[in-house]
Amino acid sequence: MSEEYKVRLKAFEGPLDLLLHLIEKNKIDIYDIPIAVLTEQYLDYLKQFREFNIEVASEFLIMAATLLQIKSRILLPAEEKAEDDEIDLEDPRQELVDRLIEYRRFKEVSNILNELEESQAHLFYRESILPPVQHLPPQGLDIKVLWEAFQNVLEGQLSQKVIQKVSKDKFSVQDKMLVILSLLQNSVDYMILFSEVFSNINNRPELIASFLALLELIKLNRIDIKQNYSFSPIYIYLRNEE
Amino acid sequence: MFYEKLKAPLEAMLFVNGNPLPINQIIEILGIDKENVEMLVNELQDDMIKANRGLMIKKIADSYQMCTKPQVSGYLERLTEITDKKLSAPALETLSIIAFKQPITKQEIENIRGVRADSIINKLLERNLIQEVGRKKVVGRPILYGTTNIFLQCFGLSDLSDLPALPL
Amino acid sequence: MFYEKLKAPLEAMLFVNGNPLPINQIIEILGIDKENVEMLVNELQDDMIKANRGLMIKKIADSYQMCTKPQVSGYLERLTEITDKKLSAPALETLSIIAFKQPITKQEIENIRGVRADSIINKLLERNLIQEVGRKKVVGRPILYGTTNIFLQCFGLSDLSDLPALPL
Repeated sequence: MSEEYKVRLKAFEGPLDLLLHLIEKNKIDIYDIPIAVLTEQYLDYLKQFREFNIEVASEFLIMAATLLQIKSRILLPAEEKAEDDEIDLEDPRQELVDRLIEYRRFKEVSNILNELEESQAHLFYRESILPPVQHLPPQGLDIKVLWEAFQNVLEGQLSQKVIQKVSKDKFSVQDKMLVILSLLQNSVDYMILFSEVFSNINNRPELIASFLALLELIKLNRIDIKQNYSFSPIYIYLRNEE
Repeated sequence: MFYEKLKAPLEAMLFVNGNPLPINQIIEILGIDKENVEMLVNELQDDMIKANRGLMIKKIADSYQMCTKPQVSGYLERLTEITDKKLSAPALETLSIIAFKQPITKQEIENIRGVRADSIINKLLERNLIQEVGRKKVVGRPILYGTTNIFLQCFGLSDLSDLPALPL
Repeated sequence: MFYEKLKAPLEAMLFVNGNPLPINQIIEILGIDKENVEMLVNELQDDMIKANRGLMIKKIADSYQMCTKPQVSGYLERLTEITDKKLSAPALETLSIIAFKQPITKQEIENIRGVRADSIINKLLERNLIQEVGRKKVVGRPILYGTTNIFLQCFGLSDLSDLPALPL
């Protein structure tokens, strides 16, 4: 039994909902609320919430305070009331009544929506089975825009040259060593210009591979480097294999 | 009528497009003006009624959608697994407030219902029944909420003016 | 015919059920035997043909499926066609490289732009702005790309010689 009761208590969505329930249950005229009776019943409900260990939301407590405040203001003697501001001449219940009526309107209309929703539950739809999306060529493009894009590319390319990534596999140092050796063997006097090693190379990874190949050959004592004076051409010699 | 032969493409378009099909898209694809699209839809609807068909066309906002007639729902319920997606009373209340008072802020909803609305608003957003429609020009610029076309569809309304009158 | 009124539920069932609907399920739900289901389907099919509708019923093994008539497919394709208003900056850059350097391989484009070009090339192919124009005679025989006539049309050019001259 208590479980069922708990469920019923919980069913109140908020203090206004609970108040409307009490008003209907007691057939109270919403425009002339006996505030003392209503407050008492409201507080009773909160007590029951606690007895069943239902967490009472702060909104319910704020409403309790509001009800008590209205009650005390009604109990004030008439002379004291008159001394107050003009606004206070208004019925202290007015604001609460306005809120209750506003809330009740939406509660009623939500019942109509509920019926509408139920009637729609008898209609069935189907999933879309649309053909795949097709992109048509864009329209009205300006050749200037294309031209500007290409300028961007060219500018980007200039600044990009410094940071171009080294691809390891494309140019191996091993291959470049063989290339340099064959260049030397096919040259007059087994001698070539340093710059000849790098001619026809226009990308960074290949340059690096060739340079490393040179260093490697020097280390292996296969070649020699000679420069007569500063800024003069650098020559590469093939060493005699002893 | 010159566009009589457009009835078949219109029907097929509504068939493959499960969601509401905007009238503007129909105008563009069929190449006839709005008035004629409306006449064409009406004729198709009439045909469907006369021929005792199981389908019908519904107008939702500025879109049309094909669906089954309510009379045959009993058979369809046996065909599909119906997932109960009914809205709770608090969700319906909140949705009513948003429908009639849109655009409205969370705070304004909470003032009317007297309770916090965060989780219900999230639930309604998740089900695409409401959406953010802007920010109120007051301190804190709170989000304003309004209803969606899916809201209209769920409640069988063709537009917001179809909402029942607010009591009192 | 006693089951005349079952045509509407049958149509609605075929409408809701996107996949082929097994005849056994129809028998069970409508409560009529196989022979009658077949007659009912045939009648519905006849109705659809006579009324010049956009839909038809297909028999697939022991199932029936509702689908659109082949004659209206052109209209349906237009439902999902998208005309882009403009191209993204990376797409424009890639297109400009192809326009000015054609014929060109993907690798060469990537070398110039320094980033992968696969998805952009696909996007441009899909929009018919570029096409494969051959294979480069190097190891791996990579595809060469060039611009299309639609490219010329989009930019209002009568032929490639209308392209502005390259700087330097």
